[in-house]
Amino acid sequence: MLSKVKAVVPVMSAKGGVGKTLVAVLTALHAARMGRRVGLLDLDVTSPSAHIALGVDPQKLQPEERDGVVPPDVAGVKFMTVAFYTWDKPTPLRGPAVDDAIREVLAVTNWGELDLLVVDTPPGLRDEALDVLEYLPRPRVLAVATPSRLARAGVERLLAILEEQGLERYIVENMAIGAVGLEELAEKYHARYLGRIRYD
Amino acid sequence: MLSKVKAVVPVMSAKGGVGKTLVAVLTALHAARMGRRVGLLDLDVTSPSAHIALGVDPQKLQPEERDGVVPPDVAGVKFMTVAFYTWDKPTPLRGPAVDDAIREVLAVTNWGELDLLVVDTPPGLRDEALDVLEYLPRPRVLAVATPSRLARAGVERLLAILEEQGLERYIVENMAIGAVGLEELAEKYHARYLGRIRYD
Amino acid sequence: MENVTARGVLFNPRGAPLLLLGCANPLHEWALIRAIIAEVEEVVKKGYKVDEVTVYLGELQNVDKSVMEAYLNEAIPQIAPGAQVRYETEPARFRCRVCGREWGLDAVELDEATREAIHFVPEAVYSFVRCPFCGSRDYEITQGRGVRLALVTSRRQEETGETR
Amino acid sequence: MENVTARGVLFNPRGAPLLLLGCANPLHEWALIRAIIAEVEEVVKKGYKVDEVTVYLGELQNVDKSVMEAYLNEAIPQIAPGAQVRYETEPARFRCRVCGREWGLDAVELDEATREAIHFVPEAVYSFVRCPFCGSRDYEITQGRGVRLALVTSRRQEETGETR
Ligand SMILES: Nc1ncnc2c1ncn2[C@@H]1O[C@H](COP(=O)(O)OP(=O)(O)O)[C@@H](O)[C@H]1O
Ligand SMILES: Nc1ncnc2c1ncn2[C@@H]1O[C@H](COP(=O)(O)OP(=O)(O)O)[C@@H](O)[C@H]1O
Ligand SMILES: [Mg+2]
Ligand SMILES: [Mg+2]
Ligand SMILES: [Mg+2]
Ligand SMILES: [Mg+2]
Ligand code: NI
Ligand code: NI
Ligand SMILES: [Zn+2]
Ligand SMILES: [Zn+2]
Repeated sequence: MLSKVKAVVPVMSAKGGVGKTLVAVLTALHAARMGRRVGLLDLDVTSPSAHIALGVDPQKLQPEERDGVVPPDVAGVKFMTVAFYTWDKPTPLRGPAVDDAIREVLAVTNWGELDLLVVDTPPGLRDEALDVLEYLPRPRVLAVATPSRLARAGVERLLAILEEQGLERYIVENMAIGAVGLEELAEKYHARYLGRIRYD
Repeated sequence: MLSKVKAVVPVMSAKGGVGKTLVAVLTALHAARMGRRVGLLDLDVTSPSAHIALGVDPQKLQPEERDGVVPPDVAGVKFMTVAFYTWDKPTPLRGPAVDDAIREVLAVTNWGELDLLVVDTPPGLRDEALDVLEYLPRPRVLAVATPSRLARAGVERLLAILEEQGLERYIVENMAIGAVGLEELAEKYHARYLGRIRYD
Repeated sequence: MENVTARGVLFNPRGAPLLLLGCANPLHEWALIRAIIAEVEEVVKKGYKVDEVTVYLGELQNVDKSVMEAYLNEAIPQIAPGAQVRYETEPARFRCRVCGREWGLDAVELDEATREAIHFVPEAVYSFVRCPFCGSRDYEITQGRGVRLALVTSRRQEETGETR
Repeated sequence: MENVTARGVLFNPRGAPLLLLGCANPLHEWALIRAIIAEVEEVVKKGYKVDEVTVYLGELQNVDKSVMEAYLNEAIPQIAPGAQVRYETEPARFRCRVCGREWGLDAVELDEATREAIHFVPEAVYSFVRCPFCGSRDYEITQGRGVRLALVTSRRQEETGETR
C-alpha cells in the first residue's frame, strides 16, 4: 500500500556497519521535525535494528489493525518493522522466506499519505536489495559509504548496479575521519554527493 | 573436500562491519606464521572482501586445476574466494543461488591437509550462516562483536542459535574503545571470551 | 485454458489504484483481500478472462475465512464476471533441511501471542519453532504458509492472436 | 521403485571417506566426479539398490562430458552393481523476475575468460549477464545450471520392513 507515498528512499550499502540504520533513523526523525509526513520501514528482516536506534521496545509498541496494519507513531515517524512480530529473537531465514516476509509486510502495511518513506536495509546484494529494486516504486537510493578501503569495493558494486538500472542515487559519507573523500566515486557513477557525517 | 581438515573456524556475526574479515584474515596469517597448515575461505559470495584485506588481485591470482581446484598460497595461507570468478563485479544473488555457489565451492576446492580452515562470512542470519552450520563439519564459531549498543542484539541472536545447536563458540571483542566489555554476554551464552582488539 | 499460479501473498507492488467497497474494515485481513482483488484486476486488464479463482488459506497464517468470503464473493464477480470463487484450507507442513523429516502444526505448541505474530508475518514462525526432531531452525514451509491464489483463465475472444 | 532427485551439485559435505581410482586427474571435473560417486555411495549405504543413474550436464557449466564418462562408467558399476548410467545434456535457460521473459545462452555473448569463470562457479553468470530484454540482474537459472543427478532406486530385498 504505497500508492499514497510520494517519495521512497531506501538506505543501502553492500557493506555492513557503515551506518545505514543510523542514517535512516536520523533522516526520518529530521524530516518529521521539519513537518513532513514520514514513514520508516526496517527491511532488515533477519536482524532488525531500527527499533533499537529509535529506542523502542517492539513487544510493547504494536501496530493497530485498521484497514491493514497501521504503523505506530514514534516521535512523529510512522514506524514499521518485523521486530513487532519476531521481537529480538533470532530469526534465521533463507532467501525465499526473506522475500515472502518482505512481500507480506509491504502488502499489509497501511501507510496512508506520506511525503517520504525511508527504508532501512541489511548489507549485501541479496534478496532484500533485489526486492527493494523490484517492489518499491521509483526508489531514490541513498548509498551510505565510509572512507575505508574495505568498504569501497562494496559501494562501487552498489553504485554500478543502480547506474545500470537507471535509478536515482545519492551518496552519504559516514564516519569520515581523515580528509580523503568519496567525491570522485560520486562522479564516476553519476551519483549526487550529499556530504559527510563526521565520526561522532 | 574437507575430510583432511582438522579444525574449521567460521568467523561470524549477525551485524556487519564489526571486523569479521579483518579478524579472519589476521587469524589465518597468524596461524601460518606459527607454522600451521592453514586455509582461508571467503563465503561472502555476493560481496567478497577477504582478498582486499589480503591485498591480492583476484584476476591475477588464480587457483590451479589439480584434482579439483587448489587454492593459491598467499603469505603461507591457502586462500579461496569466489572473487577469483566474479572479480570485483557486482554479483547480486538470491538465496538459492547463494546456496548453490557455496555448495559448488565446497565441492571443488581441494584443500589437502590442513590444521585449520578459517571461514569469513557475511553478516546476518541468512543462507550463508545456515550453510556454515549445515555443511561444515564441527564448526567452532568465532563470534565477532563490538561494544556498540546496536551491535549487541545481533551478537545475542547469533550466540543464542549457536548455543541451542550445541556448537562450540568463542567471542572476540573488536574495536573496543571504552571499558564496558562483553564478558557477561560470553557468560550468559556459555561462550569462551577470547579477549579484545583495541580500536586500531 | 491456462493456469496462472502465483506464489506467496499477491499484491501489486507498484501500487495500482485501489478498489471499491468504500468501507473501512477493522481487520488486517482487509489488506490481503485488497491484494487479491488487485491481482485479479491485473490479470483481467492484461486481457484474460478469469474462469475460476481459488483462494488457498494457509493454516499457518490462520486468516479469518468468513471475512475473506464476505468481501471476495461480492467483489470478484464485479471485476471478473462469470468467475467461480473457491476457498481451500491448506494444512501447514514443514520439512527440515538438516534431518529431512516433516511435520505439521500439531507437532508444536504455540501460545496466543505467538499465533498472533505469525498471523501477521508467517515467517515469524522461524523465531519460535525449531524442528521437533533435531532442533534445527533450517527448515522449509512446504505448504499452508499464507494466502495464495490460483487462477484458471482463458484468452478473451477479441484479444486472440499474437501474444507478446 | 522410487525416484531420488537432488538439486544442484551433489556432495557429501561432512566428508565421507573418499574413493578409489588412485590416479590424480589434472582437471577440476574430477572433484565433481568424486561428488557424484560419494552421493551414489551414500544412497547404497542407506540400503537402496540403485537401478539407474542419470547425470545431467548443464550447458551453463559446460563440463567435459568425455572425462565424466571415462570415470563414471568405470566407478559406478563398482559401487552400485547393475546400475545403468545415462548422460543428458541440459540446455541453459533463464527467467527474469522483473519482466518475466525467458532466454537461453544463445541470446548472450560471453568471452573466453567469462566462460572459464562460469565453468568453475556457475553463479558467476550473475556478474556478467543481465536480462537481454530489461537489463535486470534479478533472474533465475531455470535449468541447465551445472551437474545434477537423478537416481532410480529400489529397496534392497534383505532390508525391507520399517523405514525410519
Ligand atoms: N558518524 C558516526 N560516528 C560514530 N559512530 C557511528 C557513526 N555512524 C554509525 N556509528 C556507529 O557504527 C555502528 C554501525 O552503525 P549502523 O547504523 O548500525 O550501521 P549499519 O546499519 O550500516 O550496519 C553503530 O554502533 C553506530 O552507533
Ligand atoms: N580494531 C580495529 N581498529 C580500527 N579499524 C578496524 C578494526 N577492525 C576493523 N576495522 C575497520 O572496520 C571496517 C570493517 O571491518 P571488516 O573486517 O570489513 O568488517 P566485517 O567483515 O565484519 O564487515 C574496515 O574498514 C576495517 O578496516
Ligand atoms: Mg543496519
Ligand atoms: Mg527494526
Ligand atoms: Mg566482511
Ligand atoms: Mg574475498
Ligand atoms: Ni488479521
Ligand atoms: Ni574444469
Ligand atoms: Zn530436523
Ligand atoms: Zn527482464
